[in-house]
Amino acid sequence: MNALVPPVDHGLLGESAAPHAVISSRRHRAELALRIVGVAGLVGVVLTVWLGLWVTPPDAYMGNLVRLLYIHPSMAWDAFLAYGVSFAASACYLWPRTRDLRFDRLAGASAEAGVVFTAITLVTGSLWGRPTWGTWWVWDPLLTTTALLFVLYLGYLALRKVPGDPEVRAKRTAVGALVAFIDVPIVYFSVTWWKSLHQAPTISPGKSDVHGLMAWTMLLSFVTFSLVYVWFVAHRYRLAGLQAREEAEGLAYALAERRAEGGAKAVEKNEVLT
Amino acid sequence: MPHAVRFREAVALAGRFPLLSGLSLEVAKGEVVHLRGANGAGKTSLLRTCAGLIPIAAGTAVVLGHDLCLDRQSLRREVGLLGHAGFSYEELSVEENLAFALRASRAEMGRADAALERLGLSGRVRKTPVGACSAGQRRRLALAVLVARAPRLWLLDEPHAGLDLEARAVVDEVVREAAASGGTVLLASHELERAAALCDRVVTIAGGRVIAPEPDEVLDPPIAALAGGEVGCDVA
Amino acid sequence: MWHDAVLVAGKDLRIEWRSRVGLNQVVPFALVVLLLFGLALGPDAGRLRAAAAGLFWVTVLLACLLSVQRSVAVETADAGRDGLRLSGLDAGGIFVGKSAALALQLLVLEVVLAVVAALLYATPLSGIGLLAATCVLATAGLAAVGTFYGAVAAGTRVRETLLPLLFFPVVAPVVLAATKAWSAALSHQGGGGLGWLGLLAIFSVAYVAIGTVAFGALLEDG
Amino acid sequence: MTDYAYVEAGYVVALGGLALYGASLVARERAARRRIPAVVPARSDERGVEHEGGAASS
Repeated sequence: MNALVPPVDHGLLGESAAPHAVISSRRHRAELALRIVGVAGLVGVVLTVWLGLWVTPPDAYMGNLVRLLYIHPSMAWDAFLAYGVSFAASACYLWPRTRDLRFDRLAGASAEAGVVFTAITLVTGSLWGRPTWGTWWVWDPLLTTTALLFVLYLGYLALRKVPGDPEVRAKRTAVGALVAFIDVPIVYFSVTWWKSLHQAPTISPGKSDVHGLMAWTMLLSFVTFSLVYVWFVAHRYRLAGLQAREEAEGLAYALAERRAEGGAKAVEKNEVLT
Repeated sequence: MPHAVRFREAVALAGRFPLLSGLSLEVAKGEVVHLRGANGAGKTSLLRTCAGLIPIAAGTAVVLGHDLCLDRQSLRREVGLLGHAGFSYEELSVEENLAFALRASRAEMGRADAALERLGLSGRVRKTPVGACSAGQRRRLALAVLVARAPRLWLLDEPHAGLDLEARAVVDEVVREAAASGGTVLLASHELERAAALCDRVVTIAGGRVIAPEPDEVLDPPIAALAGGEVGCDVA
Repeated sequence: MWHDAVLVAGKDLRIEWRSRVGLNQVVPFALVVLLLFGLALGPDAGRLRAAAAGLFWVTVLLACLLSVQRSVAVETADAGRDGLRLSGLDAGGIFVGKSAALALQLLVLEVVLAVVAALLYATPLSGIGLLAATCVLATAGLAAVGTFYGAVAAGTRVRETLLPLLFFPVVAPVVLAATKAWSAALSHQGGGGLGWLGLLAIFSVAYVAIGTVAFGALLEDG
Repeated sequence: MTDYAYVEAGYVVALGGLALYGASLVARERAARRRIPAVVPARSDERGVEHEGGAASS
């Protein structure tokens, strides 16, 4: 049977067909850069924790709670960054000239990281809110928008998991991402307005004057967690590439098998019509 | 001679399963081609691909001048597919379904009555909701839509299946007329004698590819012998 | 496009008229939900009255989900969506047509529900103009998003479960804005509702536009 | 002091969540790499990538 299997082009599903040597050296450089990002992120996290929990002073108004300032806002920032990247990648996929399944993988990778960061944002925000406002949850515009964003992108990830032809799936999810993303400003606007009619805006944390070291620690946290985000997306993207390759390799064999099925039957013509 | 259908090493997929595995086929305009092959060989997939329902994953496919990789939408009004399912709405009557299909494809309404008449759907059946129609009547309706639309490329998937003798004769007549008026026909069928009488050429498909495209295969002895014993194959 | 939209809308409405799924199933379902809300919130008339607008719109949303599923089922009954894809109809036209038919059915449903909600929750319907305008704009948005995500989910084997997950978060602003507008109208503060009408209009216009443009991509390959 | 408990909980959730997700990524990637050679014989660049995949769990 295997003797009948013809060689199948591995470039079938848009995998790069560049010579191996080129791929290898490029891959190695990317690999090195990614590892540097990973190490820098890890060092940054350790530094942020050390500065945040031990070195920086407690705040005059918020006391020790101010230490949450070094993780919570940067998580929220990463979540929004992730959704922005996901949206941009989806738009690139939908635009015919830049249509490439790599953009689809990037969109998925970034959205998944975004959901992780959003979940952490919600939990840390709640942990901050309890001692500050006396309640785990307030219907604050930002909180409400973030929560809706979370479920919106959970839906997007569910849509991505639906099996199907890669191109079909990519187009479907890209359109879904577009629709979801357009919802974000509308949600934010409506929720803000809704709240403004109800009660005075809640105390926004971080209003108190910020100590120099505190500002630097906060800045560090933004850089650090952005690096972590980059590391996540790069790895998730690579994983998606591997999965696509696995699918394509499986496909190459399915194709060969399908052809062999015809080849084998052609030999004994009497069977063709049964 | 310009081609109505030209496939070169076309691959079409359903998820991970290759429906077409590098199929090459050329059909000239005005030709009537009989597609044959075992169940699962790829006949239906080929017809559905020609109708623009299945995207091409690799290779090239051009149907009536439309490249299937680039544009499948504008092809739709020019081809007619008679598939296994009827594409009809159960709640609507036979004539309403026909009218909807014709309006949708911007075809003339003038031929609607004649088409219904011809397929024996002109009496009481005409006002019956499709949900209450028999399988054979639905099949007739699907064919009536095609007859009224008169597409340039006819894609007939087992057109005789499930029909009575009278309607089968109408199918044959329709195919001959389509060919006579310059239409191209791809006819997938297990009824070899019947198809042989209608078609100019036989194309055998197996494993998602054309394996015997040569015209001299038409009267290949083993196949002609088989054709005699093939009558009971119809899925009535 | 308009030719196709009218054709598709007419077809969907005729199917609904024949089958009466909306009338015989969706409307009774919505009435049950209204009753259940009453049971959940207790017999306190004041509390029910305060929540009436919100309960009404959540009920509409749930009924809308059923209507969307029905609208998808009409197309997928016989041969998947091949019929629509083969028909040669313009994708934007299909989207507008199906949305319009869905919106019309929802509007009828809303009228019935509004009357029943007014009785059950002891809330006299005041500011009819604002109530009606809210219904029209909100329904346009719901129908557009519903038709869109109906098509997104239709190509998958998990559409019954996937559709609500995709649909509800996106229409959250519609529920919010429509509820606020209705509350304003019911409490005789019609002026406060006008801004929310604007928001609903923006939402509807945005999603009708996106749907019209992007529906082809979904239908073609979804 | 109770405030500090909230702060600590916040840090644990945030860093724990990130660590868990990072670990899951690395694990999934390794599993995918293990599956691929089963589908097709290893390519010339496979070895290098494999080695880095393991080390990148920083």
